[in-house]
Amino acid sequence: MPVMNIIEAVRDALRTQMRQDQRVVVLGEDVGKFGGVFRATSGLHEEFGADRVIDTPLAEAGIIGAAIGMALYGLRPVPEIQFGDFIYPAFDQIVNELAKFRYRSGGQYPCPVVIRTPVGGGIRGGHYHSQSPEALFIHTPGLKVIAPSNPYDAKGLLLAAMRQNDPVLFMEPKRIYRASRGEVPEGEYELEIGKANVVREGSHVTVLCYSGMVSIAEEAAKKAEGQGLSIEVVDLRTLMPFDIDTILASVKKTGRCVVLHEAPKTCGFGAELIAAIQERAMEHLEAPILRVAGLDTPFPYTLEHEYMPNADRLLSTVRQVLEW
Amino acid sequence: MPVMNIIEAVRDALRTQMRQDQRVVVLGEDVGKFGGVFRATSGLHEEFGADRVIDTPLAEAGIIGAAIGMALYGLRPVPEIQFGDFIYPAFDQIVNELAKFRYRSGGQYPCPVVIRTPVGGGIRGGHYHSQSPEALFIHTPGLKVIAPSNPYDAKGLLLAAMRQNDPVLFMEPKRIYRASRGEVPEGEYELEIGKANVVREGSHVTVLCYSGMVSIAEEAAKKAEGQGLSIEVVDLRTLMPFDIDTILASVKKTGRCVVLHEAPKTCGFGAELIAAIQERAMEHLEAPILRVAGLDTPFPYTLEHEYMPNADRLLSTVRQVLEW
Amino acid sequence: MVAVQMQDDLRRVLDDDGKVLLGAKVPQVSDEMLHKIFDTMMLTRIMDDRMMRLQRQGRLGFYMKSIGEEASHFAVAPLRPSDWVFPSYREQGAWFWRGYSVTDFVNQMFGNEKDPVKGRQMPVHHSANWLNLVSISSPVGTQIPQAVGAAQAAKIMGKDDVSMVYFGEGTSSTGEFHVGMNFAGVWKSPCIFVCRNNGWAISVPREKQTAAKSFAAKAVGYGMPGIRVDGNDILAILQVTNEAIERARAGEGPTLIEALTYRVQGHSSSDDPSVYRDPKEPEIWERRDPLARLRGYLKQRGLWSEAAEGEISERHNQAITDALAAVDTLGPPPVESMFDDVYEHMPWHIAEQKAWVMSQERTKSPHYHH
Amino acid sequence: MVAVQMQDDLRRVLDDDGKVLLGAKVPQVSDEMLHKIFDTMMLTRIMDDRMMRLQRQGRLGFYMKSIGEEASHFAVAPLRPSDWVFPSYREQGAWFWRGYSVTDFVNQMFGNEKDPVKGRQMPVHHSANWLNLVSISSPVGTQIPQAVGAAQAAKIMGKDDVSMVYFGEGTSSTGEFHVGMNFAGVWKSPCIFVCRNNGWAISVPREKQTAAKSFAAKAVGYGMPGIRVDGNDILAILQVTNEAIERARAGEGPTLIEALTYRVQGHSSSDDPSVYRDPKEPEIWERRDPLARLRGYLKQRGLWSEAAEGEISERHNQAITDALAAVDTLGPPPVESMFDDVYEHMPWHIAEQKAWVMSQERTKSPHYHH
Ligand SMILES: Cc1ncc(C[n+]2csc(CCOP(=O)(O)OP(=O)(O)O)c2C)c(N)n1
Ligand SMILES: Cc1ncc(C[n+]2csc(CCOP(=O)(O)OP(=O)(O)O)c2C)c(N)n1
Ligand SMILES: [Mg+2]
Ligand SMILES: [Mg+2]
Repeated sequence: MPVMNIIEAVRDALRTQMRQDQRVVVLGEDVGKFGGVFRATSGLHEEFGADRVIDTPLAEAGIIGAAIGMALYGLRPVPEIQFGDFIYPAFDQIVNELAKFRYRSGGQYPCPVVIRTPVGGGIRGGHYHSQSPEALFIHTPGLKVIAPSNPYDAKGLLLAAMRQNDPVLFMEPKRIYRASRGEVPEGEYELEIGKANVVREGSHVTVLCYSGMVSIAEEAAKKAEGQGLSIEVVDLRTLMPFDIDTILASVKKTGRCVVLHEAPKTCGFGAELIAAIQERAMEHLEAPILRVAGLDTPFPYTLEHEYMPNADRLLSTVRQVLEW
Repeated sequence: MPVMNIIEAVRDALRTQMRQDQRVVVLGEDVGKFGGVFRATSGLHEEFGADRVIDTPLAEAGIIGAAIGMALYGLRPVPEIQFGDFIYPAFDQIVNELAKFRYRSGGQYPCPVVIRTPVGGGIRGGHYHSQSPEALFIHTPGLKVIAPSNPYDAKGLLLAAMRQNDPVLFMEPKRIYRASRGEVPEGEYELEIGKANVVREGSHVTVLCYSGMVSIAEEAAKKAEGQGLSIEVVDLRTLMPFDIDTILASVKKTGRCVVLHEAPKTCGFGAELIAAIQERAMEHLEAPILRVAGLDTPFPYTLEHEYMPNADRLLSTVRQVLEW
Repeated sequence: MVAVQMQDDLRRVLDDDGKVLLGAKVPQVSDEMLHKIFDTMMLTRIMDDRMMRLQRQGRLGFYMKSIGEEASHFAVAPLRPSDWVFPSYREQGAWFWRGYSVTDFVNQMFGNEKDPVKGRQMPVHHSANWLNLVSISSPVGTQIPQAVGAAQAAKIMGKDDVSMVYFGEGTSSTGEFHVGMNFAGVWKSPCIFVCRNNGWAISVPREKQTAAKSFAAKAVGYGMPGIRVDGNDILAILQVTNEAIERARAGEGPTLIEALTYRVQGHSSSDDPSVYRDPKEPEIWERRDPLARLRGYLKQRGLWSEAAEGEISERHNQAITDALAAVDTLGPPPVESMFDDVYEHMPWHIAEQKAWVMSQERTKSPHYHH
Repeated sequence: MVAVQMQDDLRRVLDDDGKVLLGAKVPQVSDEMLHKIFDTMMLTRIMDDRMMRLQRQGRLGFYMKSIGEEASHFAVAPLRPSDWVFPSYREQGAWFWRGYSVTDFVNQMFGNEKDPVKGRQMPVHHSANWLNLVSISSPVGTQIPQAVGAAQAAKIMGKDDVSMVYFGEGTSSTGEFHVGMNFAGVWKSPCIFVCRNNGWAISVPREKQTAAKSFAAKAVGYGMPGIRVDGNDILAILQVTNEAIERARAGEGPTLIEALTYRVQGHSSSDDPSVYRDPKEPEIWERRDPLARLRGYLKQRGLWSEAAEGEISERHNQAITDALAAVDTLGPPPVESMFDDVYEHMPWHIAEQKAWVMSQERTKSPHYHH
């Protein structure tokens, strides 16, 4: 099997699906000849032409608005938002339009648009090239939210996203775009949307994580192993709908849980996971569920590694939960 | 003391502060001669003139963007967004600009803008005149979020908001704009931002609520009283920063808690409250904390009263918590 | 705003009485089409009246009239059924023209179990995918880039369908107007932008929306033609839309049409225009009524009779009466249906909420009226 | 794009060699101002070079050059200190002109403990409230309505300050451009919009941003004058901005200025333009270099000498060297400072997070470089 990084896996998914399905088009800022600022669409313009790999004017509301219209008419647009931080000019189109089209039309107008966007910090991007806005979209009924952590999942989930009929926000972990490498099957395969992955079994505590934080959790788990501490790492992969069964099974087994994410802590997705777990499995909990998350400040530049969660912080919190 | 409804209290706060502070200006769609579609600014145009009560073109991004510039230059703008549902075109200006101005400029540029907007359902408004978007803004570091439930609080908190130096989202419960009436002091007074109010003491269970849901909680508490069930109702009033001390004191006392809000349940503010409480007071909890919230669907029209939380649903959930 | 006659950049065919202006080019329109337009315009006006009366009686939650602006609705008349229309909330005539039934219309008003959108949205927020009429949403302007996307999709897929999108002059102030127009200009999308300049955006007069000389002038910024047309002159409307559709279908790109008209009544049933505008203003415009002008034209052409109009009026009134009678027998959509269509397949958390709600005591929606 | 000379709606004063064009009106500029502009333009270019070299050496995270576009930075020259400027990220000269120091500039690049914005933002995101230079943010266009708000605030407060706002031609595609321009038109705000049309938005050429004839033409849609100026001709820039500022101060409202220039280098240090554009294109523009043209003009006026330029160059290089030397002694901002300025007063939850972070093992920021 070929070895790819995440960017290559995303590109491979796009190419595979575009070859299969004439209706798939890619649009966004710099996605054409340039192939995207992260090169995720590189080569697609040459292969599929300017009609299917479309450089747009600089306007996110236009990109998503047009993608909606394209989807209504019968295409399968896969717009790119250059950075997750620049998704907000399209916020109204996403939360008031895209998410609600099927519902508000009584089921008449499905709107299968897959929005790809790189998220997360750690690339020296400061305030505006580092954000993790997933909670805003998880809170919006009608959207699916997918956040893969590695090349295999990225390709399998992106293919699945492009083949179903609901709008999807597909968040790509830009810090490890190139650093995360692994075997990726050629051609088609799909991963089921809504299924988490227990990437590492453990017995003492469950760590729930996704996107760029999975490798941090794995690093911590490895370190902990040497200290006789067994951490189960669950990669959620899909955040909406999230895989409550796998989560509950793990937490019931370990009795303890820590949630790890990059987005600011307050009102982040971690809060929902905690609320959902304690609603359903409180009797299994031997300690409070704690969060290791981004701080409740805007994302800083120089001190970004003080801002972001890391393996040490995760371990210290895991210990807190174990000692509770 | 005069008796006012919420609209009158808001108007009174605006008028009081505008008389005191020349820097306060009001801007938005239809806020001028018409006095706002809910009439919150009625009479202000006559008293303060078109320079300080400004009808804008139809563009929320322009309203907030201009308000930011005004605040930077030295005014104290109080923009109105006609319905909370229409705040999204201004989302980028609010979350990427307004919220971050002080921080990103190293403290050089505070940005004291108070955004007023009516929120919540129950007025036959369907998808787009009923939403409760607070969670999106609570998740955004740099904003304060205030959600009064009655005229007295509305005036006191709005005055306080206009006199401090951080950006505020001031959410007004439109369903009870006129129905909620009460005594309101003339002239100036301030309520402290960040302080919750125990509107009804009780011993069996704590209900945390805010905005239009407080009256629902009170209704339920009254009903429950006859059944020998003692509910403590805490009106949070400020959602960011929320009053963790009052919340913990109440939950520690009762040992049980239900959170009530109108916004969709998943990733709503209730999740944060639950996470925060169980992190700090798990040993005091005798049952999981449950939520009664809006459903995870877009807000419907005909069936809005099936969608929205009500006293019966709250009571049934309270009983579930008690019987756990 | 009032001195329409004096604006020389304005396309007109008919004078205020429906007589063809000296030297005006009358577009090719069949008698049959004229009849159908008159018939549909009558229906639109009658429906407006009946619905507004119901609203005033407290039987309907909300309504938005379009009286005085109806001619602009028939910009859709020269379209083919396969073309797409992205309406705003004030073009009832466009819906009827394309075949939306009185029954569907009325059921949508009541949000009942037969409402095509299942009681999900407020009155006047229709959707009819079988007619390529796109679901209306309240946030203004959002439909503009969407219409461009649909138009461009047709082009990409090698079809010659066009899109037409409606919006008010107030909506030209939104960012969505700009990004939609700009994309269409750059892409040369087959999209026709119809700006109904009815002078008011709720309480805000058009002078407070833009300092531009006209709304049509905004086309300059997007490299497309901008045409101002008397929005109460059905023949002028047909003329300019014919041209725009032809251009679009020929691959020559988009057109902005400003239809100059007037919002004779309040913004909606919730509005009270006496607070903010001179009650004399509408009177002037009533003299330029598009229906009366069309009637005048038909008369001159010998295509109108009192009897025929009586028949039309009676037929439509009866259809509405019948639809309303049927409404009395209809209930709200089933509570279970509230959980459908959020996604194609219901995810676990919505299923869980559905089960819970159905197990709770039923709320009787206090404002479900018959 | 290349044939600037042939565009007759373009304001020019100097030819490509810095000679005054036949019949051109030379704006009134003191020799002192010309000297200072030359001096500051030199600094801008030298700084760009030095910073880019540091970036290439891996000592700096990121940089954005403005070479070839510097004349447009001096649109701020005719402003008063009390006027406000809302920059985008590519107008270094405007900062230096207003008094921003080499030391502050360099410290901001490194985000160190002396960075005026406390290491909060990426390089080239300055802020200087003592100079009425507003904090730069990355999302493009957001500053446009903000600048209008500040201009309007001045008007409301009875002051005659004006605002000037910069943005690229790509940014004219955003909704923010539209809403800002539109508000300014309606309000007649004293705001000057400077669109640096440098031909490219990262990899997207200007033809893909708009189908309009020019960016200045967009002013029509907002009822304000739109002026195209040779953006590499400092005298023309001063001429048109003088006019615009005069109009604004006299209460006559806003102006849109399109400064036609060219992005000679990549978008930023992360960009590789060879992937998307003909490497010959920049060469043509280098012949129109604004610094060389200003030098040419000064020479003709007897205001330039090699020695003087040498002194300027040496002085600026030395200042940068000194600032860089100081940088070596400076650390990152204290970790505690990361929690300040989210709000005026630190709320409990941030205090709690601060205490927790400070109690954890210190992370050594892996990319804090000296
Ligand atoms: C984004 C957004 N902001 C505000 C509103 C509230 N609103 C509804 S209609 C309207 C005025 C629209 O005026 P115009 O575009 O001229 O259309 P008209 O009503 O005259 O047909 C406003 C402000 C809205 N629906 N959407
Ligand atoms: C809202 C937003 N979308 C996308 C980006 C990414 N981006 C940064 S600069 C840029 C191009 C800007 O081009 P232009 O406005 O012409 O300015 P220039 O760089 O040429 O000076 C883009 C797309 C951004 N910063 N903000
Ligand atoms: Mg209007
Ligand atoms: Mg550019």
